[in-house]
Amino acid sequence: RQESIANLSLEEYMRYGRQMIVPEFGALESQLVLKRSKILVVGAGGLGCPALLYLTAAGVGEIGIVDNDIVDVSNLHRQVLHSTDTVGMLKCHSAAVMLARLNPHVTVKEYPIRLANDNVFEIFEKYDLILDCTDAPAVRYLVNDAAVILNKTVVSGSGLKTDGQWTILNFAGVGPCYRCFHPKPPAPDSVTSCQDGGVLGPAIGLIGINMALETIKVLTGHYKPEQFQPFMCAFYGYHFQQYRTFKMRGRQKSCQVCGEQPTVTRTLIERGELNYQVFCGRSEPYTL
Amino acid sequence: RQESIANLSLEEYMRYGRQMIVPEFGALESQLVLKRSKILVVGAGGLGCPALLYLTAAGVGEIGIVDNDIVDVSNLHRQVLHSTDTVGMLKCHSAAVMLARLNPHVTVKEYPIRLANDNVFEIFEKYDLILDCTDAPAVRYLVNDAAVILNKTVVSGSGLKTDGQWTILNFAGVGPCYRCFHPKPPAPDSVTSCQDGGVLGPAIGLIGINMALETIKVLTGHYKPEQFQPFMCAFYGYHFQQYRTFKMRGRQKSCQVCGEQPTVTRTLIERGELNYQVFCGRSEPYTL
Amino acid sequence: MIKVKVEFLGGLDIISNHERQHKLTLPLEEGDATMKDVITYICKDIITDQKDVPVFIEDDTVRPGILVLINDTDWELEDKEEYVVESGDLFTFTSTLHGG
Amino acid sequence: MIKVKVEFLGGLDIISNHERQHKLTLPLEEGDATMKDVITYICKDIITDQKDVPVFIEDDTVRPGILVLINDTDWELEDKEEYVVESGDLFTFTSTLHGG
Ligand SMILES: [Zn+2]
Ligand SMILES: [Zn+2]
Repeated sequence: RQESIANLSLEEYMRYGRQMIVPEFGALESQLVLKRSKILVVGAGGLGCPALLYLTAAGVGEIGIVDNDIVDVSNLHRQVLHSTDTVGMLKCHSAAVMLARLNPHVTVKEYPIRLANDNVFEIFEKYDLILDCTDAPAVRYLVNDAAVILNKTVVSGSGLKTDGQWTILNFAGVGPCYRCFHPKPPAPDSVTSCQDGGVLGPAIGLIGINMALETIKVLTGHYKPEQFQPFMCAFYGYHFQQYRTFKMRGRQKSCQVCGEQPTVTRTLIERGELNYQVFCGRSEPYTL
Repeated sequence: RQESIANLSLEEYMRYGRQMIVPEFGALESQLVLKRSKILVVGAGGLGCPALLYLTAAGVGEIGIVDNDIVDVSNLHRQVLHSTDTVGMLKCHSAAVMLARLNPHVTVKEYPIRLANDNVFEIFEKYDLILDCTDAPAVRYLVNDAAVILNKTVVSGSGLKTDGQWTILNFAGVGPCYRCFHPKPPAPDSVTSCQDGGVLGPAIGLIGINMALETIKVLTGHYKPEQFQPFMCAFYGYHFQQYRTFKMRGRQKSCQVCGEQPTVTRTLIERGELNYQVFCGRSEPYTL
Repeated sequence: MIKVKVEFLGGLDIISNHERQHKLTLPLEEGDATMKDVITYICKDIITDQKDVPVFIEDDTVRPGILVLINDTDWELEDKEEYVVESGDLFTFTSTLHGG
Repeated sequence: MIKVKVEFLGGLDIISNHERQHKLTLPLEEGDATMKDVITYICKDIITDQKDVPVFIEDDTVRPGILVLINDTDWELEDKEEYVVESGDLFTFTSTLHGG
């Protein structure tokens, strides 16, 4: 009987009722779309924690978490899914335990591995949408290239200190990708991680929550391929006009991965012929 | 020895290191200011949960939580401090347990009561700053009036469906207050709660996190009384220009509580001669 | 003829068929039109159903609970109804929200 | 003389004494000045220490990793260096961030 209410149990109906009555969301149909969706969150840090919290709360059916890092006490001011008693635990496991308490209807898969050329395709293939919550250009290019090649939309965010940015990449296979915006990688001396440069918890948290909202909007069909306007939102936490929305270029014909004559291919990546560390000019390997 | 590192333990030093190196934050001095601060969060719902999470993570010394409501399964899509196994528990207690796990250095005080004319002053007096995370105009006017009379800054947020707003009220006893912006209460038929009108989790969560960031900026002295520019930020989650910053009026001489000839006084409130339900034209009592 | 933009945000678009952004042409000369005229023409030309006018207007001005912004600035800082309209102005009306 | 605004955001204000917003006057006539001139005058008049120019410029254009916006629109949509400057334009330069 309970299962017969259009594939939601009575408990799920009660749990999601307050979002299903929001007209822009799209009622029961959108809730069922969320339940059928599988998304992958790459990085369970300052961006991934709030994104995971709100997407689990909203009832996405399956969520994968890729992170091979361990919870450190220096993460806790911003990585609020973890706690003092999970210091030393794998982040993807610490997160999964907390998320199961919040919403047992969501299946959480843990990938305690470093995303790399030889595993990215087999993991991404299982998911409908990727959230890029990583911390370095090399892995951001890897996430982008694999997502474009597999035709997955990427919701991408980043932050540092008091500022942040977010956007939707390769939307429905028609929107611009990370390489359309950034054909050349930044000089290594201009790249700073949150661990090195510092970050305020709510500033990076804001970006992660915005990514959760954009993910819900993508999954439930708010954005249409024929009407999609490429954008980048930017947040400057200590500026009077804190938030800005920039109108961005569309997909570039010259793009090396999504353009007319792509040089970046699955074979090239899988054979290791594209070395993302070298491409980004870094000697040390990235960490998430 | 550990305590001698300028009143932070080595563990706290490591925990807060990544925010102390952010130049705008203000280093060790600001961390010590946070540790000495006492703030009160009125309402542990859709706004209060993310605000509490990030302010606890950031190391505010003492946080009081006022909420007499019980966790319901219909809250969990947005009130992410609570969980399936705390359904039926008082929200202030459910929140306090989770926050203690996140950061044991923070003292959390629970007030499982309904804020009212006869208790608001004795509670507010103990705190430096108030976060208004409530859900109805009657209690918003009560919070405002008591804070103005006691000279406390209020960080105020609100939301509904896909939209939200936040601002700083009565900043340092010089900024405009809620009555400066809204001398007349809205007609009851134009007032909708999240429980009745629905709300998306990340949309209301965003407002709560922004409130946490503004609280940190107020406590650490980013805003100066002589330079403060009154503002209201607004968020429209399904609009291309999602975020707007509006430049707002200053303190109004004609304001009934912060103006030159105030008619709203502590005596009037405490004696019950100002009935906020009647003022806001509602027959039923508010809930947080 | 003065061309301006009008926005209804925060749920106020219920009075204009859920359209949030509107172009409005005032049949007046620059210098002659005030905010009061903008409000008059909004009621006449933008509000779809005249039964909805009381959602927007009360006691001959904008209803309490609706914030009025002229080019993103509180109209209280801009002379309110007496503000002299310029071509290209953006008038934003947004409901005050109360939920939490 | 063309008066425009220039912003350095996302940490890029390190090249201008941590000032984020600048007014810039170009000693040129409207129609004659392009984005290329804006960049030249930024290097000359706004960047405090000439040693910081390579943080902003590489291979004769804006360095990879810096997003360029003309009135909040990606300069790629506005002819990039060839964009013809108008009085009142806002030029935003913001670092791409990578942290998470
Ligand atoms: Zn591309
Ligand atoms: Zn006042």
